[in-house]
Amino acid sequence: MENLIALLIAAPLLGAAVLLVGGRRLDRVGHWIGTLLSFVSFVIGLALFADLLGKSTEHRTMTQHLWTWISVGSFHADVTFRLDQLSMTFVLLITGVGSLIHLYSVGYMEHDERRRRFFGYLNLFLAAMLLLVLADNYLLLYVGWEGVGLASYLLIGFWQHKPSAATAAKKAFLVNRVGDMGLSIAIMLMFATFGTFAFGPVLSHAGDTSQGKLTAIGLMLLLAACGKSAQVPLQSWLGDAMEGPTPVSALIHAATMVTAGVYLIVRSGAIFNAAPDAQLAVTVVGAVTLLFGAIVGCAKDDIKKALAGSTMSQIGYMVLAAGLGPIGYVFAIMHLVTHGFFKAGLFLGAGSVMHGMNDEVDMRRYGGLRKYMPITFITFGLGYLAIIGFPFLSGFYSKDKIIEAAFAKGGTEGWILGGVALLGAAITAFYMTRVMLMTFFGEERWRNAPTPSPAEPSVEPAAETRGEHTEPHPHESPKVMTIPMIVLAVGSVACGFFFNLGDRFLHWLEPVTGHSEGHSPVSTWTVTGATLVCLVIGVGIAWAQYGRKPVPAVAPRGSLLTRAARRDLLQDDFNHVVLVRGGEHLTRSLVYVDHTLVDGVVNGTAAGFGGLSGRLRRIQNGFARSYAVSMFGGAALLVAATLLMRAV
Amino acid sequence: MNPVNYLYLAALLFTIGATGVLIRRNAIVVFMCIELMLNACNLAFVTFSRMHGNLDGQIIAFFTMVVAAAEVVVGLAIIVSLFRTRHSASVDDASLMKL
Amino acid sequence: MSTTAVHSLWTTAADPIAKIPAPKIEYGQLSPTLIVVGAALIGVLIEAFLPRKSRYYAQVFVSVVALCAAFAAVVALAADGYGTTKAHIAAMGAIAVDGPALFLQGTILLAGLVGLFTFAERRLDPAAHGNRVDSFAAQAASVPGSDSEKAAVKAGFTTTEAFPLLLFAIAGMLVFPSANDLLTLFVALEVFSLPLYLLCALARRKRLMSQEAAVKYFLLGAFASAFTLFGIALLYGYAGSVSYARIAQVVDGTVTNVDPALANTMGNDALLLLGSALIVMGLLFKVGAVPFHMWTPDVYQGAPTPVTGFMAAATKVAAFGALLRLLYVVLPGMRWDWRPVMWAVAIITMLGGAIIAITQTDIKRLLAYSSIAHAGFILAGVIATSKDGVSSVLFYLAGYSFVTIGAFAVVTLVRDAGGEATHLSKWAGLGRRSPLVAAVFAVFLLAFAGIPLTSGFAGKFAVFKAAADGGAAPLVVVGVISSAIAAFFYIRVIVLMFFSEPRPEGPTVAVPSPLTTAAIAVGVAVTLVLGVAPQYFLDLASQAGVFVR
Amino acid sequence: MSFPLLTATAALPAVGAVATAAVPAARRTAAKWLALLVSLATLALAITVLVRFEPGGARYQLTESHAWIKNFGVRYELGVDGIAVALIALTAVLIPFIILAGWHDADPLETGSRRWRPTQGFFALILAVEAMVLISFESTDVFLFYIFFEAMLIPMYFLIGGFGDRAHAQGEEAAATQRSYAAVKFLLYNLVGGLLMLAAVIGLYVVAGNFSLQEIAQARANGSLHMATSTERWLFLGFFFAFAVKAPLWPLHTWLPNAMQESTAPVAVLITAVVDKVGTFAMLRFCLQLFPQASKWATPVILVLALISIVYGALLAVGQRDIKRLVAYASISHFGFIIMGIFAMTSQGQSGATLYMVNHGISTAAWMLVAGFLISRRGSRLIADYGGVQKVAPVLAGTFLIGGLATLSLPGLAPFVSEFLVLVGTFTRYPAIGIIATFGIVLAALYALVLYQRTMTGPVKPEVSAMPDLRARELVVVAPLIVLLIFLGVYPKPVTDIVNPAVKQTMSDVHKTDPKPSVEAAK
Repeated sequence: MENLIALLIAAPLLGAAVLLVGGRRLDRVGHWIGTLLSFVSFVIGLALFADLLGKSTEHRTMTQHLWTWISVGSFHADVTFRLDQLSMTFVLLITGVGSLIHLYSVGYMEHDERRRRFFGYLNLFLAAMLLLVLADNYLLLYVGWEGVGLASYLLIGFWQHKPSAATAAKKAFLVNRVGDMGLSIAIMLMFATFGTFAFGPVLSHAGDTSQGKLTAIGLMLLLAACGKSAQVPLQSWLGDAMEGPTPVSALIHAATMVTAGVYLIVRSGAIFNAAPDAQLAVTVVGAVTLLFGAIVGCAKDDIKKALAGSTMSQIGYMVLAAGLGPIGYVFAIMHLVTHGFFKAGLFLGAGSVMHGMNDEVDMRRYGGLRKYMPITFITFGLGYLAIIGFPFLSGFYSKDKIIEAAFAKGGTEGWILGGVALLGAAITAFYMTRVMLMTFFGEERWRNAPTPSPAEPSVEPAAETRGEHTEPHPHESPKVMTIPMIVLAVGSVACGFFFNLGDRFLHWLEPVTGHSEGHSPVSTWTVTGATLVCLVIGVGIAWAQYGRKPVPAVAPRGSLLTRAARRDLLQDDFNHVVLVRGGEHLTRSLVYVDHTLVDGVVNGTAAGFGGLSGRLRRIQNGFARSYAVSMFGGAALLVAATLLMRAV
Repeated sequence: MNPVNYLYLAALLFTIGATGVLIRRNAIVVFMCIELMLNACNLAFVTFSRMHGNLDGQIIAFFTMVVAAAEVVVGLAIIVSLFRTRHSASVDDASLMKL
Repeated sequence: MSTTAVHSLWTTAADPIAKIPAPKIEYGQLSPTLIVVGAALIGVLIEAFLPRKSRYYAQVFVSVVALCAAFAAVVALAADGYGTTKAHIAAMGAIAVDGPALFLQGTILLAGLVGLFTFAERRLDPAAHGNRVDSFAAQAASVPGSDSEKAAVKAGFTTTEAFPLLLFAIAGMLVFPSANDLLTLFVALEVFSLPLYLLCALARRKRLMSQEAAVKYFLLGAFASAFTLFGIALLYGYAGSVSYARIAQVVDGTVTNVDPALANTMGNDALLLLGSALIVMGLLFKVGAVPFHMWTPDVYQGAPTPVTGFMAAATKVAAFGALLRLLYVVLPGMRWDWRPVMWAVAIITMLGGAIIAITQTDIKRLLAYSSIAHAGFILAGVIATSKDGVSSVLFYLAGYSFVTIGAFAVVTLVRDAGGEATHLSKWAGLGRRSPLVAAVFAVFLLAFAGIPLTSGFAGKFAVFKAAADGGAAPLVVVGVISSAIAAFFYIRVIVLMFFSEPRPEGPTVAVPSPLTTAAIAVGVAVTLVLGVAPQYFLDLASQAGVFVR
Repeated sequence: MSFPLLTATAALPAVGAVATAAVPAARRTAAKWLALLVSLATLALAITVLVRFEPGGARYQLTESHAWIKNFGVRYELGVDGIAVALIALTAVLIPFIILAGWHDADPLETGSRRWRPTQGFFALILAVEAMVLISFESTDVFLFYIFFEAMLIPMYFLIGGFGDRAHAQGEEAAATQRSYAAVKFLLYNLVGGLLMLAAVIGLYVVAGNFSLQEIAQARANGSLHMATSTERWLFLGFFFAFAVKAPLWPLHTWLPNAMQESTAPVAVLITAVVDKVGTFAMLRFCLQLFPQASKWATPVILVLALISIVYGALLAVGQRDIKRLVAYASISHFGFIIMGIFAMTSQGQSGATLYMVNHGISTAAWMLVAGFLISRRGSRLIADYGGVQKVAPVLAGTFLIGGLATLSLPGLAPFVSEFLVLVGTFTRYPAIGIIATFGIVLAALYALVLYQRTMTGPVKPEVSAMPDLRARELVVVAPLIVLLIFLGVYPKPVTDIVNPAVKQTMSDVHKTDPKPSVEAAK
């Protein structure tokens, strides 16, 4: 059975190869090939899942060794896959959501002449992501890790002729590289410490080495996670990543790739458990990002960017949970899965809206769309309820657990983290309600909005090519797009409840991640109550602001905080001033140095000899008598020297 | 009289000749200075011969004279041809080639 | 001075003739020199008695035959073992017949032969009034631009005297390195110098420069030889004899039966030091070592290019031979006095030659300075004072002389209206015009620069190796540094020839007769053979590495 | 006496060079095909070498030994260890692609300038370079190596100075001067290095009395040949300087950008992917074997210089406006990695470095050759002159991107393996240096992607709107290289298996063992 594992990856990889090498002749069927192969992968995943369920808990880890990859001295890296409950969960999420989004894209990318390539990239992403979660050692994981980075680079920049898209893609890759640096250093540390970097030995011996080393490794892993999962301080790329086509945002930048960091931390739980300082750092990063993302989410008028902010903050929740240690791992993953469903759903909904609105993304030019696109409205709404944690929808369960766990951390930390988590819940409720209201309720602001606002240059090209900036005609999207939305909506409604029936999810994952019940200072019900209160407050404020009074079609100047939040809390400006400008100056000065100093020294020496030569040749003045003088002097010197030699 | 003095004389003549070569412009004079140097050498040879009490030195002197004569032949030929082209025997005028 | 001494002197002088032993001359062992001298004399007779038209051919014929015969004689002697086992001193201690002597004589003869080819070249200059002309003046005596010159040109005169002069020079050079007493050394010096002075004055084009070169060369040369002679006198005074063996003995203090009368002069170190310094100075002048080098560029530039080539090659060989013999046979006893001095000379010569050459704009001057730098490299080998040092120098000289003649032969090919176009700017783009000539010249330049697989590299390596072995490592370092500097201007010429656009009014490359072609071909062949498979010649040189005492 | 395989491998291209040069001017195409066939035949021979070589067998195999110059103690000694075999294979593989890529670079221009660029010469020179590179990989005699290490400069010099990009901003005249400047710079830098090495070679002879690498190494090992510490250090410096110039190592690198910028893309590849490897190879073979103590003594400084090269090269690459210069500086950064790996003195580091030489050869070839195709289309090297190419020439853009990704050592492509090995190998012994070097991978991403973004993405510039996509010949050049990159990235075992034993030997030469991990978890 374990021989199937490789096929999980092979299927989409094959798809990518065929689609990218195949060339134009595949334009017709390309998208279907891609979709088919991703479904194949999903089916294999289901088969393996069934097999896993069939087994007893302790035998639920299967590995497949393919070949020895690198072997130099004691450095040994295998291409080995490891399928256990954790990776199984991810496999299902990735292939499942992935397949749906493939399906969705068939409709969404219909008018793009490079659709084949798009599906090739999507398949490439699936393969890389599966490799990431199935790898049995950190180096192989690293391959998948950078592989998804590449895929996201290609997909963000899919509309390469838009400078903004190309820039965003590059930015995403670079920021991720910074994270990857952390991962590679972590691997080196592991090799230097344990002599290996395979999950088994490293995690089982995690306890045997010094605090310091483990903390170092942990922090490096955290850095990696920050890069991939857009956590502060490496979050800046996610907003720009929305330049990519919406399905990409849904799959990569909401459901799967961005959660890889959480996977990494949970996977390396043994290391973090033994390094409390590192854990603390994780929780802090999680908490900060949680608020950061939420605040940004409140200010954005671009529907996708608003959702991106929300993604950031939701992942903040997960990282926070993962940082809590055994009490949080399971819930981190659970929230990850539920989030995968509803956030993907929300993005697809957003995509559907844009699809119907000539790719307009500014929510201030939406409004009252519920009449025109009912299915989208309903699915989006369900996703909305799920994310704000409406009782008995999936978000409600997963988020609650995290908040509880945060309190359960105990001590002041517990209180602070818990408080932050609650606050986050409130803000989440606020900005999601805001999105909901601005998009589907209120008056129809798009009626008298001829041109896209200059504030939002990132208009998708399909619009440009069609050249319509006239009044849009909102309409519901085709079946191929709505069906995935519906499926995801169902998921986001049901899965939370399903998971929690008798703590299924907990028992499923426990063998891998381990679990311990913290002793919460406050009772579960208090937490739930508090959460609901926050929820109501958030929704209330939002309704007061965007439901009661009409929304201005042009964004008001807004408070200092708002303006800052619109600019991602000035984080980009900081990067620009410090890193970009500084870097430019550095390189420019270095180029100068290289030319004048390093090169100059050499050329200078040459010139020096030239000058010396020019001066020396003057001695050769053409007068025989002066030559005679030099001879005479020479002779004198010769004699003198000889005598001198004897003297001394 | 101590023959060493003749050596001093020879050295003196030699130096005079050398100096002449360095300071005089006229090629002929320069050349004569060189001849003077050669003759200084001859004097030295003869003196040494006398001091050593063997004839080698004196014989060498004869050789030197012959060589000097040959040099005169060649030298004058060259100098004269130069003089005829340039209408001057100044060594310093002949400085086309320099640097 | 005591009366007895006077008396004895008187009696010696008054000895009956019978007491003077008849000199015993080994004609067989001197045959190379004798052949050349004889041929030279025949050449004079030819000038005297043959009609103008036929002189050229007669002269060339005689010279070629003589040189080949002489070379054959050298080979025969070497084969007979005179280079190694039977090496001894001939002609009453005047001439040494040993390895270095024979090797250098062979080299000089071959160089002379190749040089002769370039002398005899008559295709390059446009025929004047239907007469083929070589690169020598129609009538050296006639004033440049005068009617008499025009007449001479019209009459198709050529200075065929050049050939006997060449032979005389070669004869002198053959004796120079094998001279075993100071008198012979001096005579040989003059014998090969005087013809060269004359040859310098014989250029057909640019006669003013030619004459100027001759005057400078002559005056400075005579000046130098005067110093040499004085040095000889002092050494004579020091040792009471001019024979190398005798002097060496005195230097080593192993001299027997000192006449008490000579006690005050014999072994007076002041005389020794002064004398040897002055003689060495004379030789350094001939090899063109800084600071006695200043005649080199002017003379090389002014002299007719074939003469320059021959001079640059053969003079160096002969002079270095003599220098080696002097330092290794006469003065090994005072090694510790002259080695440091030679160090200094070698260093300034290498650096000076290389540095000044950088800014040269005339190809002949450039080569002149390069030859100065090379003199420095060879000096490094001389300083080694070991058998290796000798053989490495011999090898270097053999390789170097052919490269030099070849290079100057190529220079004769590149011509424009005013004769040879020696200004570097005119060589621009030569590689585009006539790739072959440019390539050949590039090979020579690379050999000069000491790029591997050329004779230049092998020689340089041998010399530096010997020097390092002899404990002169710093000298080697200076050597490689100056080679690096030197590389710069060799490369400059290559760049000029290959990578820069040819000038519209650029020079043309004359098509030479087989003679010059042969000279160049020999140059290239030797360069490559000595670069790729030097083993045989290295063996030869190392067998010839021992001086007879 | 078996068939002299190594001699044949090196001699074949030499003969081919002569033959190619001899082809009459009119039969240009014939010359091209001849050169291509010769290079392919050489490849066949190289593969035979690869097959005949037994990993884990004797240290030097397929050895040949003949007397050459007795008086200098020089022998004609050939022999290959794993490292040499890998690099011979690399050379033999790359040359056919270089020839194919340069197919039209040396065609005389029908119209306009009277450029003197005989096609025959171009291909003959390339083959000559191949021959010399091969023999210097094969020779186990220091003198023999030195001779070809030096002689190699001459054909390279003419390749750089004689043949440049067709169209040029400031016109042919300016182009010619710049070219010859670059050529002279190249030659002088390397000549100076070589001459200093000559002094060291002579010194080595004075000390050791012969040039046989094996004899000297053995004598050093069993103590029968003792070198004074100072002597050994001086000799080491003499050798290392020459190799560092060739490699090139900061601050001796400035010749490389000029050389690569002015020469045609294939020649640039020849320089950086093939010729420069001789330098790093020689460090590994000669410096470490002949002067182990001195190598260890110099290690700290060299590592720092390598580190500077890595960061400095990458930063300058970011700052370049000229595509080829950018690639050149990227190469400088990569050479920093290679040298760092060599002198980290760990088996990972050195195996990684060797692997790096191979991979860098292939990746640079891919990247640079595509860049060359791009430049030949637009006739400009300036990045600013391009934009939106991927719209009009997607395949070209794709291959260019892959080349760039290989350069930034993306996992799954060959360079990643070697780069990571080098980093790990360095880290285990010098953590700080290892970590700083890791910044290089970020910078690599920066320059590679910036170049791609500026040239390939964005709105289509009018000048490039008519640009044709890759032609069949060009695809034949690029595709195999990309396949190689992927294959070696996924399955580098073939190379590592050959290299590891040799590296183990070198490690024992310098008496170094890998640092042990604090926790033995590997069991």
